[in-house]
Amino acid sequence: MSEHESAKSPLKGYFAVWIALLVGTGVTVYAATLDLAPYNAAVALGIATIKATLVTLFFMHVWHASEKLTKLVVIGALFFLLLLLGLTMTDFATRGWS
Amino acid sequence: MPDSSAATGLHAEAHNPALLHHFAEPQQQRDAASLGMWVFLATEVMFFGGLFCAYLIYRRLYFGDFAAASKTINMGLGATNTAVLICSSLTVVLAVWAAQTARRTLLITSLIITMLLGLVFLGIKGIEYREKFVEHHVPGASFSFDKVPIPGHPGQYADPHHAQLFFSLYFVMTGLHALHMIIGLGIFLWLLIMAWKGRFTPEWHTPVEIGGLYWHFVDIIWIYLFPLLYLIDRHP
Amino acid sequence: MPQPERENYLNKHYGVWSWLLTTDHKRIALLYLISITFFFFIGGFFALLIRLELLTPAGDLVQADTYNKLFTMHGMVMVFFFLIPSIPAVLGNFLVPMMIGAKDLAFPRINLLSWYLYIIGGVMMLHCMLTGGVDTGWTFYAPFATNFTNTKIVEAALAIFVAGFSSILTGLNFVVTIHRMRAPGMTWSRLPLFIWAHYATSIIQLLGTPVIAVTIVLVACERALHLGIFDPKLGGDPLLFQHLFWFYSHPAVYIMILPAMGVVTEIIACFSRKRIFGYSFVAFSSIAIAVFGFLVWAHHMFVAGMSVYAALVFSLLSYAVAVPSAIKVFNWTATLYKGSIHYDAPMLYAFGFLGLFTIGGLTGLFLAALGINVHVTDTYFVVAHFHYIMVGGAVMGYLGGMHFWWPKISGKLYPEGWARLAALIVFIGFNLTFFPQFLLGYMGMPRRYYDYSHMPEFQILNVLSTAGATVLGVGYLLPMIYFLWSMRYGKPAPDNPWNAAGLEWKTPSPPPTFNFDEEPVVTWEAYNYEQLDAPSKEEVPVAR
Amino acid sequence: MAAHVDALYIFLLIVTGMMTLLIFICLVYFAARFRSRPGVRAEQIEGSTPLEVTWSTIPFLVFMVIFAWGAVVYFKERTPPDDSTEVYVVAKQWMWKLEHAEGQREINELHVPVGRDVKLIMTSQDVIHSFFIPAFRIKQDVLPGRYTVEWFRATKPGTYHLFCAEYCGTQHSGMVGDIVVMEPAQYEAWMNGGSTGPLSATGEKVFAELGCVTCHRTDTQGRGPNLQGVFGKPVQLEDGRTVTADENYVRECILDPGAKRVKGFQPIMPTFQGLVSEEQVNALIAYIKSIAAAKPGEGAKTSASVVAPAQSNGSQVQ
Repeated sequence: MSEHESAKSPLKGYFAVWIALLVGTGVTVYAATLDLAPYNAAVALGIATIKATLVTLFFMHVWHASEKLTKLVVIGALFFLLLLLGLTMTDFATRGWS
Repeated sequence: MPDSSAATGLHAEAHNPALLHHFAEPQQQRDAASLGMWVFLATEVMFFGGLFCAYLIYRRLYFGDFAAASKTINMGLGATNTAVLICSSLTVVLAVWAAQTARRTLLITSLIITMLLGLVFLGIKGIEYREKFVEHHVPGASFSFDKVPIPGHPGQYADPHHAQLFFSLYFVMTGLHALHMIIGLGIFLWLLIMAWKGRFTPEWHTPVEIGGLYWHFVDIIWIYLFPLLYLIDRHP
Repeated sequence: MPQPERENYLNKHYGVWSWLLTTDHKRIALLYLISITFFFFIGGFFALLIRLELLTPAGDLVQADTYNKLFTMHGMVMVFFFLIPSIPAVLGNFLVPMMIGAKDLAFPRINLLSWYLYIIGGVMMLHCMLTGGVDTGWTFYAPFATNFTNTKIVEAALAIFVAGFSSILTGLNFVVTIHRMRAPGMTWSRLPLFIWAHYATSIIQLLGTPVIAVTIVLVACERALHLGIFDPKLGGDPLLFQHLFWFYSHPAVYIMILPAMGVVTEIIACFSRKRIFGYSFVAFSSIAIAVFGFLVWAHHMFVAGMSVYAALVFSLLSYAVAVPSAIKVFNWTATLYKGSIHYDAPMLYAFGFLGLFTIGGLTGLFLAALGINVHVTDTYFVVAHFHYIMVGGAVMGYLGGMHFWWPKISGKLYPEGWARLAALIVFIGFNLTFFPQFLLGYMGMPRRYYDYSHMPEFQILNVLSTAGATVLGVGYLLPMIYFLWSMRYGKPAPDNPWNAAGLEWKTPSPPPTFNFDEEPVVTWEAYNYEQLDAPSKEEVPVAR
Repeated sequence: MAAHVDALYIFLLIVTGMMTLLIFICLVYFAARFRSRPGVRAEQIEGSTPLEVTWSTIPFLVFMVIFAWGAVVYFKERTPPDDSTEVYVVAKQWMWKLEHAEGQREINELHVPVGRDVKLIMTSQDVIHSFFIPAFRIKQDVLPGRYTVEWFRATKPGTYHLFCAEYCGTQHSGMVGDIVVMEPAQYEAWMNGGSTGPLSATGEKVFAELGCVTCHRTDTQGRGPNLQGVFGKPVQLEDGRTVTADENYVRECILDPGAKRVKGFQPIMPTFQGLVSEEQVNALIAYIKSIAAAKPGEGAKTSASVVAPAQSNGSQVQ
């Protein structure tokens, strides 16, 4: 894993991501105190997803260090998770339309 | 347990003691280990996925009561916990980098800091649980949640049953997350011992990488738990 | 020709600890074989009691709650402790490394842990059975299981929780092994289809089992603290339980049938001396079944109070998942065309599988059609449908596989005559048991009834079904007897008794501890029967 | 109803029968024709993509036909006609309690006239049951805490089995009953035998007893909304959503008033959860339906005409 690390040490990259994550947390907390009515949940989940992708890509070295298969496993897991959430929602969302 | 595989591994390739007998060369073993961990993390995604699905549906059904219940949880502690976990993710990445570049002191210090941050996280979690216990918000017989207004609907009170539903999901999700955190601490303790004995070399430091992947995953779960559970409806 | 007493995985180490602490995938496979056969006969015994009870309309063999416990335990033991582990854990563990030319699975110690988890789960289930059992049906639906019964649900659920992890770890081991440890030259298109089937099974085991693990955690919390997660009076929704339960339990039926498909593919190719028809289509249909299997779970809930539009969506998707299975059946039949077919015992089981799986699959179409599902769901039609797939498909495949690879596993040949007789008895007994249940189902006899004295007209078919069950019981005893007999008195088996293609036949049987004396290099295509049958080489003595 | 399902069943039987026959003939023929004969070697056939494509698209098209037909039958089966007579069903652990709109109460028996659409509005007091009449090919799970609906029209007089199809405990197999379909004349005779006045009358009595009338008045000064002419029509809620006032909504308002509060009214209605039995909720809903037709301000016409017996009839089994 280490041989094709970028020439200069990746420390700068890690600290940048770290700062971004902390800022993200702050923004989420601040956004929650605003009254965005319907979009509150969407904003919160959006920021959380950005943070999660940051951690996955850089901290877990999915961005450049690992090979195609790891990316496939990550995307596959998310696909099946969305499957579970999405198809269950088809039932609960359409229950009122009798 | 007699490590029969290590003994029989010797005659295969003597120079690397850590190479298990049934792998052709170290790169294959490292790839196998990291693929194994990634696939395990996929099962964990589905494990927490089931909980998120239950939470999503009940939040959609009883939004007002969930908002009222979520308002009683201490947001400040939750935010600090998130920051704590993010810092621990940073120290984990440093540890992995240190193992790659044979910086033994940095490796050991960052492992220790990670474990300390993990303990801080569990401490804050303990304070939160005690707070809930004092306010009788722990689901079960002693649960009481009457006359709590629903945010945004003055005069309307939350239904105690639905609030208990929120708290049972809250305790199950954060409890399982804390359990995974404890397992993570166990792994890092074992990593610390092996690092102390100097077992990790730039060629072979797979356990540190694997431990790092697991820790980052536990952090990602918390990154989603925090907004979903704590920040439903915080505007005044 | 007498085999010189050569060192192999059976006689390399001796003593109890060499078995209980082994990390050799072949020994772990045998450990699984023993524990699975034990649970198979417990489940089978319960099945016989159920059938005996239904001989007479009035419930006079056992009381109501005993009957309820019988069918629940039959369901739980058979599904979680026999069908799900059977082919992957026994034949899969033994053959996956050998077929791809590896010395062992990627994580041998995790493989041993997986067996121990299975045994711990099994012991918990046995203890739960002996101290009162569970009477909720193997599906332990929400309001009844969580609030209206005080039988030992939490203990049975935790047993399944632990056994679930054994299944996850086996899946994990297989995926990593198949990806990382193939012998040089063993490209994906040269892999035997048995490996493709197990790869698809592992995907389901990995992505499905955790969801039922979470459901069990929620049920345990609900029962321990009366939280109301699924209790409608406290705001919970029983349908949510059914969604989470069936999200795993439907793909679980594909965990049970896919390995059997893999076994049958190998057997049909070998005994018709032919390459499989449309190799890539059969391979990708396994993966398609694994992925589509996750889209269709709510066809178990059409009448459960789900919204009409969701039922539409799931019915449509259920038809999409039927197509890959149809492709496989057509390809198997096409493989027989212009082959030179031998009728050894494994081939009889493969024919049995083909016939019964076709009927099972097609009755699935009845159940997926919304209009008919309303009438036939929760009746004996459903019971017959899934027994045709599970017993007609998975168990036939399992027995076929056991016969096909028995020489490789034990180094001994089983008695061919007895084996063909057993195959015939199983086939006849099976059809006699379950075909009448299709008629019973359409006539409207509901499931899980211990006393149908209110509708005596169902008795004749039930008597037929019970008669079939006894024949089936005898049919299952025979293989166990002559397999054990062959361990002691069987003729020693040559390396490749069936002259089959595949890396596992290139090594002596029983194989040495590290499977291959020298590292195999694969230079030939998947099913190269033309090279194997080529007259130029001296004809390998095919044992009869 | 049964005819449609049977037609689809027979169609499917033919299709799958042909498919099974096709495969079995191939199996037997290939097995016999290509037996291994000494000297004859198998011919290696790689496979043919066009053949594969054909035998995956053709079955898929056939499946789509079956799916569409099944969906049509399902929709017809799931949408009860508007004018059907209503029967309230309460499933309890191991018995069916049925209640006609006209007030008859029955246990495990349902008398219906021939040729009339009957709509069953069902709920359960404990676990999930399932109302299954094999002869009419209908089945619908009965869920606790919610109404599920099922309908049928009997075309031939006779007695038909009624089963509980969802496992519900020890006496699950004891929860059987009969649907007695009678000629209209016989039905009328049976009706007069045990009538206790329409369910809506009992509903009106309960409406008064529980003090609902103090807030829900027929004029506009009431603290609660005037319920006349409300049932079946859209209702504007406090948080902006509009909901059609169907059985489930009325039931939720009784048991959990805060959930969907009507626009412009204070949330002072207490919850009746645990204070009111399932039968009383059914009666209240029947009453609110009965005043749906009345114009606001005009006295509820049912209360004047019926002679409400002072005490509910003897046959009520609690």
